[in-house]
Amino acid sequence: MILNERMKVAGQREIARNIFELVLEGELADEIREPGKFVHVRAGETMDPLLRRPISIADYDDGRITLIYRAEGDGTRVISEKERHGQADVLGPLGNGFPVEAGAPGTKALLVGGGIGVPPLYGLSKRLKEAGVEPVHVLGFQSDDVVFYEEEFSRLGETHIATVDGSRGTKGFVTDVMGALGHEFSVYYSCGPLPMLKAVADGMQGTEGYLSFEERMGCGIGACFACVCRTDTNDPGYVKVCSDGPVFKAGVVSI
Amino acid sequence: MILNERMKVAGQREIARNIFELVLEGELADEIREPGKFVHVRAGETMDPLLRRPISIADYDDGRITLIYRAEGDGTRVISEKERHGQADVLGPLGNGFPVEAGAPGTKALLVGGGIGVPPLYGLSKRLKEAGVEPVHVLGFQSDDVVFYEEEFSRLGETHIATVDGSRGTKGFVTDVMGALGHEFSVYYSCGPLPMLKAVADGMQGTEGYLSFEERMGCGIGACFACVCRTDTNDPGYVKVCSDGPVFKAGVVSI
Amino acid sequence: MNRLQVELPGLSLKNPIMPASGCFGFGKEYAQLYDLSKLGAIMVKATTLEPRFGNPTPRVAETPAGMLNAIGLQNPGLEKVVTEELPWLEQYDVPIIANVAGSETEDYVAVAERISEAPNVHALELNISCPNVKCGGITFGTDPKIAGELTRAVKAVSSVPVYVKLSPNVTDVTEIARAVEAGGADGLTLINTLVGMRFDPRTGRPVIANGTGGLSGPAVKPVALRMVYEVSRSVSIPVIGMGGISDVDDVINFMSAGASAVAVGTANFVDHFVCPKLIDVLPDRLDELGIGNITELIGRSHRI
Amino acid sequence: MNRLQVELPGLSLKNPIMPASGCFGFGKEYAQLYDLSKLGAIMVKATTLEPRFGNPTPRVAETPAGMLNAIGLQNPGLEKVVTEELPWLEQYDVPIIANVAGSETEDYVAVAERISEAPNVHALELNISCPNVKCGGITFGTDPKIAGELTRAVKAVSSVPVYVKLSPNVTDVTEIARAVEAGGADGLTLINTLVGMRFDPRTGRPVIANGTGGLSGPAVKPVALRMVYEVSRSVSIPVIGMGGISDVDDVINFMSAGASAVAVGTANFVDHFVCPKLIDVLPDRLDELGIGNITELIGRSHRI
Ligand SMILES: Cc1cc2nc3c(=O)[nH]c(=O)nc-3n(C[C@H](O)[C@H](O)[C@H](O)COP(=O)(O)OP(=O)(O)OC[C@H]3O[C@@H](n4cnc5c(N)ncnc54)[C@H](O)[C@@H]3O)c2cc1C
Ligand SMILES: Cc1cc2nc3c(=O)[nH]c(=O)nc-3n(C[C@H](O)[C@H](O)[C@H](O)COP(=O)(O)OP(=O)(O)OC[C@H]3O[C@@H](n4cnc5c(N)ncnc54)[C@H](O)[C@@H]3O)c2cc1C
Ligand SMILES: Cc1cc2nc3c(=O)[nH]c(=O)nc-3n(C[C@H](O)[C@H](O)[C@H](O)COP(=O)(O)O)c2cc1C
Ligand SMILES: Cc1cc2nc3c(=O)[nH]c(=O)nc-3n(C[C@H](O)[C@H](O)[C@H](O)COP(=O)(O)O)c2cc1C
Ligand code: FES
Ligand code: FES
Repeated sequence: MILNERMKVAGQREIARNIFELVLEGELADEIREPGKFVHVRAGETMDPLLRRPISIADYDDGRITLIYRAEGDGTRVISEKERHGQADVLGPLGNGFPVEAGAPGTKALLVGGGIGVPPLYGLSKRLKEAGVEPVHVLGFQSDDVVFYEEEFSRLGETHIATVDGSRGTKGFVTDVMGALGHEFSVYYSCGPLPMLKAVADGMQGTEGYLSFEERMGCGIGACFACVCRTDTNDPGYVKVCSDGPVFKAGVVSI
Repeated sequence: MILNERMKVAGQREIARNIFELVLEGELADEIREPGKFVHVRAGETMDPLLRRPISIADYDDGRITLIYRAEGDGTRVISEKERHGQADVLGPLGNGFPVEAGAPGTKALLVGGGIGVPPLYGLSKRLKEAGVEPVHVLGFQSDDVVFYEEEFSRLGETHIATVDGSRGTKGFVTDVMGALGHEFSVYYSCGPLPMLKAVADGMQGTEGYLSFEERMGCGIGACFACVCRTDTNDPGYVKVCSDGPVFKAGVVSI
Repeated sequence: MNRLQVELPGLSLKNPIMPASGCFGFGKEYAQLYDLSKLGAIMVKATTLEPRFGNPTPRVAETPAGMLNAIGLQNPGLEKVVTEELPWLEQYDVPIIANVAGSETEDYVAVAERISEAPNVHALELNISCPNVKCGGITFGTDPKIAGELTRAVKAVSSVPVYVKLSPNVTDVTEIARAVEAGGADGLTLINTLVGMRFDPRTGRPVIANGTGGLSGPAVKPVALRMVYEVSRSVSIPVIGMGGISDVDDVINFMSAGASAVAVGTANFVDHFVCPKLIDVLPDRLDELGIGNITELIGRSHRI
Repeated sequence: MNRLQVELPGLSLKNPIMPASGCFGFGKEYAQLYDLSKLGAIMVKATTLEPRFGNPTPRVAETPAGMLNAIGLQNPGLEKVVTEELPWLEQYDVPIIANVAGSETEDYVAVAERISEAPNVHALELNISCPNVKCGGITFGTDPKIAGELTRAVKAVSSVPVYVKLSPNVTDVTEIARAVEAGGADGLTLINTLVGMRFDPRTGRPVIANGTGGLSGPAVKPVALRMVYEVSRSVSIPVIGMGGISDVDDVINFMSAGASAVAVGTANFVDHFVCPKLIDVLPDRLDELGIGNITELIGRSHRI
């Protein structure tokens, strides 16, 4: 069920430059059935900033959710000022997440994330591992100072970092790492900027894959048609990222 | 000099129902030369609420100012959420305050305040006392639960409370108390709602008096002509509350 | 006696609160959140004769206390709306106001004729004011003569009362209001969105793919209130007011300005439960203000 | 070479930032806060032939991300402006743009003729768009023919270039823009305020004593940007853009939309040092965006 809850701020910290990890407590956490869903967060209490901000659920557990986000614009900056014991107005869980069951136990799954597309892969990786699937992570960032959760991912499985400027891990893009992996994957999952999703899907052609998309949102629940993407099939010819996605099987959304 | 300073919040507490006492630290405090001036406070950091809120300086001291205000609308409610160690964006000191020197040492001065007009009288009373003038206070409130600073005023001089519903002190208006005082005053000072100012000025005809006015403000410094009041004289026929006032000699502003 | 009850042409409203067109789809999504029967009415998404995909994305952008949208009237088309969306809504005890859009008079007429026959459609809302579509749309809403003629043509075929939705992007909104009243409109709804833009400082380009978008939300509320005030004083048909409504005092103020009921658009994205909340708190607020029946509010600013 | 320098008819601006008319008086108050010579120019308060007291109070009200004002052109009148206010401003190295208002053509002409002779007045801004005065004002700004004629009459007597300030309360702002261009205007300034209202829920009455007021501030920025974009594409005289500007990216965006310089109004009340701050941060922001000279920004959205 979708709840609108004033969740309690259990903690917030800056884990990389302008990247914040926010832990929230509330009943909403117990409504989450799969990784990759998102929540719609109201930044302040006044009319500016006005719209909610969609943020992926990076991790969830008994009564808690973790969000990891970049504080950049007006809304996320306000969110980043929330302090322990404060509250956050959250709507969720929203959308459809990653199908964990797409990975067969005993096989390997490839998880490819870019920048602020990395967070939802963390919850996914945990669930895959629990389900007996071995996660392999390829995480791309701009530079060393915005890399986060390398250790957390490493604890779950093989983890490769790529940075555009080479200041950590492989210099270049996630695809540069992917080319040299030499594993067999039964499934892949990816979240990040559109060009990255395209490159990943191209590189993984033939393997079952799931991609998580971003679009500007209004309502976040499917009512306003702000977040549509064209599909390769014709009826109705589009999907809504917020309610049909954000995760789609590779090949559904035209990219 | 008028400063625009991010003052440090040294403390904030609710001293009566929805009435807050906010203590701020900063250089601005040392620019204050007389009681009854005001500051223009920005509530939040975003564009809503937009305008600054004019609030009288209730008290000032080495490096500190005290504001006492009612949290009622959108802006003051945001201000009331400021916590110790936080900051407040303050412009001031602004306007012209009460002339302490109008009270001759050894004489009595009458201070009449109503509701959120009471705060600036506190700083005034302190300065009068320091100057050897004996302050007598008549303070009017709606009801018992919004009375504040009775003790603080009592420490400085004779203090009478009137409440509209009779739940504390005299039942009725400040004028009901004033009628029965039986002192001689060399000067009177008043701040509160317009009908009260009018009644006070009428009752004190013949005595030198100073009244502090309120008007909706834009700039707070005299540039926008939002806060004009008509005067009884003709050239130019008006005053600006923000820069010519808020305190005017009784008789200047038409009421 | 229900003190929130308002009677309007075709609409017996148990309360004056309804979601605005385009902000509530055809109700399905919000039905996951609360019982739609609670609402005074529902203004459903604009329906055109043929299905429309709408504009390229980004279609929305945030602005100070507001948002821009250029959805471009995406909708599944008349056929699907009449055979799927509206029948689904019949399970709720709530009158539907069908928002009718088109590129030419014939489109409007065709949609109006058919959609007005749906059993739960109690009124039409003629959308002559959408700023986000190339032909038709806004030109109908800025020329009094054309607006009046379109109203007349639609009235001739509609089986239910016709409300005309006015554009705020005009020099004199009362002129259009009077023209559509003369054309036979049973009521008016206003305001639609103001045309606006936002730019990306890095590229220098508009953020909305369509270039311009429609501005809505609290930012436009002062303009909406002024137009509701002006229009309600210059016509004798009822007005449904909207534009930035998000709290109970907004409802009070729009009605004081002259609205007989109100619609809530953008606020549904900010607080998804805003409509039922407003309905719940209205009686208490009326008590505080010493108002017995909500209809006493309507146009009270004109009387003082 | 000063990379912030902009050359406009009559105005050699050391930077494109100036306070907007009515938000800065005649400069005296802000001169207590910073050196006025820092500014690109100053648009001083509207001047009318006779002194005006203006409207009753309350004259201002806050709205979401905006404010309403109905000052009513209060000013000390032409005589005092020319003999006291403008001479006082001569101590600063800053061109003055005199905002000229009136009720009839003759008033505008009389003020324009005399005020344009003041040595520090480098341009006039014809205020044909003030929504807060009973006669004149806004009607001049909503009728293209009248606007064009007034421009011609004022041009005939002015010793300095004439900019015309456009109202946003029109169906087609480009129509007025073209009419005043044809009337001989040397430049345009826009937008003035949008007409709006706010009500008091307790009384049901308007908060502003005048009833309606002019809406300004960040709330109107999307409308202002759209109009600057539209107008700058449809005329060949320069545009000074304004409406809700409060940060450096707003300056960038107005110039990208087509403005050659910008004015800052309401933001002066929120951050009294906003103008000098914008001037200080502009070069850094240009660096970040890879822009050498600020003039490269002007209308870049039209080129992509
Ligand atoms: C399904 C989904 C999941 C997301 N998960 C995460 C996450 O886990 N961590 C994270 O850091 N970011 C995530 N994002 C991106 C995040 O929503 C934006 O970075 C954020 O909304 C920007 O807000 P702002 O206040 O910083 O920027 P502003 O510039 O103030 O935003 C203005 C408006 O644009 C929208 N907007 C701006 N950038 C984006 C964007 N990239 N995607 C969608 N809307 C945008 C905002 O929501 C707002 O409405 C996700 C986006 C989507 C759609
Ligand atoms: C010189 C001066 C000194 C003041 N000193 C004090 C004080 O010491 N303590 C105190 O509690 N109040 C004081 N006030 C009143 C105080 O400014 C208002 O109560 C406050 O601005 C209301 O803001 P809000 O956010 O609660 O209300 P909102 O309704 O959100 O305010 C909306 C707008 O109206 C203005 N406004 C609303 N009420 C008033 C008012 N009574 N006077 C002026 N502007 C108003 C606000 O400033 C704002 O611009 C003073 C006013 C003036 C002019
Ligand atoms: C995303 C979005 C889509 C809209 N779609 C329509 C529409 O299809 N038909 C219509 O008449 N109005 C449409 N509108 C306008 C609203 O119905 C309403 O008139 C306007 O948004 C002002 O109200 P608000 O400020 O409460 O949103 C839309 C508004 C938004 C924000
Ligand atoms: C209090 C106030 C007074 C104004 N007075 C005038 C005026 O005298 N003449 C004029 O042309 N514009 C006047 N304006 C309009 C501004 O110059 C400007 O066009 C408008 O406010 C939009 O800019 P902003 O959003 O930056 O304030 C006034 C605006 C405000 C807020
Ligand atoms: S955000 Fe409204 S439909 Fe997706
Ligand atoms: S508030 Fe601007 S002149 Fe007083």
